[in-house]
Amino acid sequence: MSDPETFRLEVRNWLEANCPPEVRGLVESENDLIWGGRNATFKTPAHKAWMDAMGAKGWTAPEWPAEYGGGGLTREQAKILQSELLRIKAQPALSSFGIWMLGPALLAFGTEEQKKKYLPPIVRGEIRWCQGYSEPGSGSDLASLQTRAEDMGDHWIVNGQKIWTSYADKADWIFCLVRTDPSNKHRGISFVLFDMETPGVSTRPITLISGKSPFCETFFDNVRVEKENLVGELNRGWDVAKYLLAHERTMIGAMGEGMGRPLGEIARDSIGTDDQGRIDDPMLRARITEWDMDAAAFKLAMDSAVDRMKAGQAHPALASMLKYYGSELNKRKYELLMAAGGIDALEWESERSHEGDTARSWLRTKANSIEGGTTEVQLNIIAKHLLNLPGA
Amino acid sequence: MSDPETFRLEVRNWLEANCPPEVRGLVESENDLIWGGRNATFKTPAHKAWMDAMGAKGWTAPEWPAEYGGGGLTREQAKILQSELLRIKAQPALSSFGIWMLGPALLAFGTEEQKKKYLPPIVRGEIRWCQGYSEPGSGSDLASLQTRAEDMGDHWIVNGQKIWTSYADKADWIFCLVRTDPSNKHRGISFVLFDMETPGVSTRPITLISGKSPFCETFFDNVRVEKENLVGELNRGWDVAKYLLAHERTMIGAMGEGMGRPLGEIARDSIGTDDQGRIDDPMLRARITEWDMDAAAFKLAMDSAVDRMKAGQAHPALASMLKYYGSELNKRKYELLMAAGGIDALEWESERSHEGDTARSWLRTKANSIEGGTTEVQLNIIAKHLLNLPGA
Amino acid sequence: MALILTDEQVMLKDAVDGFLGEHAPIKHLRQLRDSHDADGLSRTLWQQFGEMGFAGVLIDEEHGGSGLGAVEAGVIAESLGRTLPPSPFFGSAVLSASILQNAGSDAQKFWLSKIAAGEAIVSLAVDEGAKHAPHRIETRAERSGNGFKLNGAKALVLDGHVADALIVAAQTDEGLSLFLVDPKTDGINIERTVMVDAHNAARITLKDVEVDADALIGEVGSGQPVLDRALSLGRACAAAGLNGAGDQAFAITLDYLKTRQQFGKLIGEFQALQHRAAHLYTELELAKAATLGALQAIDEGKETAGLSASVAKAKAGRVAELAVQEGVQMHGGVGMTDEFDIGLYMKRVRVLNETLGDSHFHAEQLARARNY
Amino acid sequence: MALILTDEQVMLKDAVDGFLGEHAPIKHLRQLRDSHDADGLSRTLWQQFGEMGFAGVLIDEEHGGSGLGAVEAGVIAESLGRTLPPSPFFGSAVLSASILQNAGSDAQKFWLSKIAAGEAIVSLAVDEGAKHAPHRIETRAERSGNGFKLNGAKALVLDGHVADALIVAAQTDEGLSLFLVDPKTDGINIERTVMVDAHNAARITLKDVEVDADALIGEVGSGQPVLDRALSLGRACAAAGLNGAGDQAFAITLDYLKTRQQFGKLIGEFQALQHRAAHLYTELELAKAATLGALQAIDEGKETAGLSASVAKAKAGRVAELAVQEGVQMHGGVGMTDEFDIGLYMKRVRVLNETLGDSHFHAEQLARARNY
Repeated sequence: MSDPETFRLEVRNWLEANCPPEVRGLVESENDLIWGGRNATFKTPAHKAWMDAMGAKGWTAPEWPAEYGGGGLTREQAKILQSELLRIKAQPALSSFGIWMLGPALLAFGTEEQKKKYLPPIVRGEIRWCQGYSEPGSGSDLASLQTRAEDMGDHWIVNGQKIWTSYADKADWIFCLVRTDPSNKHRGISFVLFDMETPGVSTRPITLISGKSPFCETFFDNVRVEKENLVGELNRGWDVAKYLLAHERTMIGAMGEGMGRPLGEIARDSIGTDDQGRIDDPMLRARITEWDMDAAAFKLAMDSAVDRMKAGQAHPALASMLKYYGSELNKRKYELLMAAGGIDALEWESERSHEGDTARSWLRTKANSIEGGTTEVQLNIIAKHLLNLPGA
Repeated sequence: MSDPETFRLEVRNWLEANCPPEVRGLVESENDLIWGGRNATFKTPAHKAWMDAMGAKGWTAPEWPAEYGGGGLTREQAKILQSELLRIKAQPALSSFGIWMLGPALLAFGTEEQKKKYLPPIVRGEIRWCQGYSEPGSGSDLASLQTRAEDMGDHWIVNGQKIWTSYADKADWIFCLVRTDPSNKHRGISFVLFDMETPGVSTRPITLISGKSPFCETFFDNVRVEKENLVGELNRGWDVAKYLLAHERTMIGAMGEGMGRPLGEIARDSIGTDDQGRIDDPMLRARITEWDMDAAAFKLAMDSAVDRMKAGQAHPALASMLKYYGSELNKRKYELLMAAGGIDALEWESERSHEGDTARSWLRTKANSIEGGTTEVQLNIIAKHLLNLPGA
Repeated sequence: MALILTDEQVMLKDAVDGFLGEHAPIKHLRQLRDSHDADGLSRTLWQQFGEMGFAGVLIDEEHGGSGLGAVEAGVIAESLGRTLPPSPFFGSAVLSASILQNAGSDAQKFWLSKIAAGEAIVSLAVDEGAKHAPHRIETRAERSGNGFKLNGAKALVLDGHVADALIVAAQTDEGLSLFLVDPKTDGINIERTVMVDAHNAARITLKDVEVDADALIGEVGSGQPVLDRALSLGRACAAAGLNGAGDQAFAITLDYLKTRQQFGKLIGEFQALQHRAAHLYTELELAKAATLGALQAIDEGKETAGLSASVAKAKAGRVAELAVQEGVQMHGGVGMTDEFDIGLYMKRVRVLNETLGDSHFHAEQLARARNY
Repeated sequence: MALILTDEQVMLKDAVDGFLGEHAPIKHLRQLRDSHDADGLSRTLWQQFGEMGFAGVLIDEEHGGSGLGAVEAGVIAESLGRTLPPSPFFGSAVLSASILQNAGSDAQKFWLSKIAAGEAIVSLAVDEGAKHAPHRIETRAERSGNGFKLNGAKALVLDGHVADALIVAAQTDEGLSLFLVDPKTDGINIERTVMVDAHNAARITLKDVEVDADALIGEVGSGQPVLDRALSLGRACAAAGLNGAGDQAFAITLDYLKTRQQFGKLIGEFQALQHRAAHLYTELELAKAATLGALQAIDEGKETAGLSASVAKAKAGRVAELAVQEGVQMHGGVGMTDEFDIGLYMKRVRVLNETLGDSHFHAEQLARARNY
């Protein structure tokens, strides 16, 4: 293995040769993202080239083993790659639930065959995945899910309905929690994979209060799923799901963190200043400052949690704490942004407002404290696992 | 009955003749209050004269029936009396748990004999009462009380301990909840009266975080209580207690309301102003203003509740709402007062700080959301009785 | 005055609730929004408001109104907050009617009968920048010939894109003045701004707009007290609208708490949610008391009525925000979908909070009034 | 630098906790308070602090200290927040030691060894009015003969009534200057102020107090950066003290939740209390991270260290307040009694919050630094 500085130079040279100018600079819209998949669309041919090049190197999943198509990099090398990508403002070569969620689950719970079969196409962006967890009747109480997988010997027949399946209408395959034993709530759930083109699968997009959304309702009507597509043990899919939820929580907690201009500057520009140069709305100024203080402390708490994780000192339930606070903080931020924007931020369709960008983002944040486990569920987890309160 | 203006003149003339100058002006300390009782002490002889004169008229309990020593006034006349007392800044002629709490209970639940025996000495300030409800083991769960009254035929023998008995060390008699049936939680409690000089009764004052307090622990060691001293039915003392708690809650909710100088003025004097004349602490100013807004709204909510009560439109649980909000508001007020006072408000013993008046009052307010039913209990009551939430 | 509605006011409330329940339940708003209605509101509904006497609540009988007071206007505004129909009520029947009633010439008062009949929409143009700042109006009216020439830009002009007449607040050398202007006058440009709540407003620019002297409402430079009076009334009615929306959001949330199951229980059984609901209920009671207090103070002509209106608007804004935030959160995922109504209340509350000064603005008014 | 304590720092923490648990548990404070101790603190304990190396944590080895950093001082301050012994640590070992270490003459540094040994108490006199306002010091030092003449009044001088030396911040024509003054000098009047938390401070008046030129710490007019540095360090350590107190208040409250029964359940089983406890836990974690971040920034000499200290002090103040308020409330009636410890934490937190600027002051610092 090359020493860090040599590796950094190699990366730099390779990126110089392979990262097209079209994929450099800030991600400005959903349009800039590369999701891959069988029916992939790309903003420009350069976007496809960028995905293909990175995928071939395995650098879309830098730390996954090379035998499964990953980059096979060490933690340190992956950091170098990350910093070099940042240096040239390279946009992500692949956005993928396969990489963020299914991959880690397969690496932890999958069989050798499953890893060999599913991971490489994920890395190369050939197959796009979606996640089938929530159901209309099971929100916070995820384990109460009812989508039924009936044992037919060599396969299951799946019937039921999922909700909040992001990009289900665009995904090729789904990883999905199904009930394989109705008599046992937590130990009657299995984690299975199947093709979204299987007969009996249909989807319907959900319109949110913020407008169009990637979320869908997904319906299963006598869908055939092969037994070999079970991940982990039969009836132990809940373990896989919990493992993935912890991942997701840390991700959502970090949402919005460190992004964009300081709130107070936005407010100052929108509202103006008094003759002491202070934002000319003392009450809003006070609330923004309080938010700033909390956000600064939260950023440090995030850093500290990461450092504790690395040092092996972090309780797994710490993710719930960050998820809770981070999502509430982001909601507060957008309430303040709406107040700062005032009348201008109320517009919903005008070009001036970028089709109501602020208002739609504001409404979208309201889901932060619901998705990936509600605030109430996180507080329950903290009470139970970090505080050991009775009956929690 | 005389017409209102004639009555007002009569009151005014009588007060001119009977309200000594020593009892006019703001009540400045506990010392100014007149509590009466067998061992009464008075700040001046004029204080005694004032109590005696008002007591003889029955105007210490203006609306109680004259046959029980009360003033026998109508609602309207009582208001006139009140406004005339206010006009000349007359201090209360009698502070009395007998008038505030026991009296209403006796009027509602007592026998004719009990009313005749107990009410007149209350009106005249001859007998001072204390309240024996809470016990060390039964805080919010008042009905779990354990003080035991054993049936001995014509009398009970009472054993147990009470806590938070205000002025137990100075009171002549106690009205007290005792357990007469251990097998039934709510319907095993009786409301009894007895003399604090009965053998076996002892008291010990409680020191609070704010310093000395009127609260005591009270111990009953084989105390004999006559059967005739039962108020209401046997084992139905809980009804009497609930009736009184509703009274108490409205009282505590109103505590601190409308008293003293505006918070912001106190802060301005303590902290100074910026060159726009604003309190030179923008963050504290914002929080004080928010408090002001809430306090103004709360005052109107109190008024509205009173008006609804008069109109017969008030749900009894409204008192819980006012108690909840009022006590939290008062706590917030004193937090802000401490911040406004800053270093000066930290002193505990100096003359300059009137022996730490602000700090002690601040600490004392922390009990507002505990005494008379905790904030948590009030919220439970609102959830159950006003919102009809399941399982509340 | 007792802080409760009189029997007559309760009857009015029942009448408005009944009427809206039948003619403008919340799907009325959805239909207008989803059909991309060109007006964004129903003129038919507005006429019915006239027929029912709602549109003329504040207008004297001489001009076809019912000559009632602020409390009655607040009752109607609160009901509108419960079913959310886009309506010229707030802009025309409250704000503009107040100005015309108090300072309009006989000729200008012609508009009052049109408003009372639900036949005309008269919009008030006050705001200019991102935030409500009626003490800093920059639109100018210079004397020109017999009349005036107006220049400036206005925002959040309620129903401005369908207005039959505009009232424009502008600075003159003598102070603030109000002008009654035909929206079709040369130099006026009106841009409809579709808002997050699918209610109606416009941005209006005025470029060398020539108006006759008789466009002036009252004396030149005398606009401030007339405007302030209308604003106080408008704020108290907006507070009532916020209470209606907050109350209804809370009601549907309570229903949800009593029907949705999780972990084998109704979610309304969870004590943490119970306590939050109890707190919210209490806050709503405070907001309603503060609003009724302000409306009564206006009717009684109290000097402190403006300040009471600020307290009501600030408190109602905060509380309604809490109600919709808790509402969406307690609904969970479905609260985020357009299919459920709770999100409509969240959107409406945001706009009402911003209208005529948000809770920060009014808290600052309170601080200044108390000399903090 | 990772945002966790190093192994050495954890060892120090264990050592301090162990020492305080043995020699200064919370009954130490009660004894001093209830006996109306004339000093209000134990000189013996202070000497033991010297022997253990705690008093000299920030003092270089040359002067008998251990030459450690801000993080280590914060570790000690946090532990002191847990058992609440009145101690000159904060005033002498942090504030005064920082000033003498950074700007003292060789002769003045003599006091460092005395502090490190736990033999001397050196108090810093900064505050004057009701609130911390180090940018508005009014105490004057006029040149007089060879030296200076001091006039002014100081408040919240920590341990000022038992100080062996005073450091006085005063204005000169050249700017802010710091003076090392013998408290027995003519014209100095010291009044002990017994505080709500039974910790120690004094009010000091200076009337024509004559000091020699060598009383000056550093150059004349050069006091501001030296003072600022000490204040930042002091604020970060006060934040650590607040965290210790908040943490311990939370710990004893959690214990209570797990033992107290009401309505046939442990009160910790009630979900409303569980959620409030979980929220508080989260806030405490934030406060601790913010404080460690500030202490590390000071050790690293970052330009933004002062601002980080403000964030830490503001956040820790708010959070510790919440911790003690929830603590008393969740204890119910017994939380109000002097017999239980929770009230002692409430009192201490109030004083620490006020010391070197409360959360409002520091939030305002943040707003100004960001040019809001």
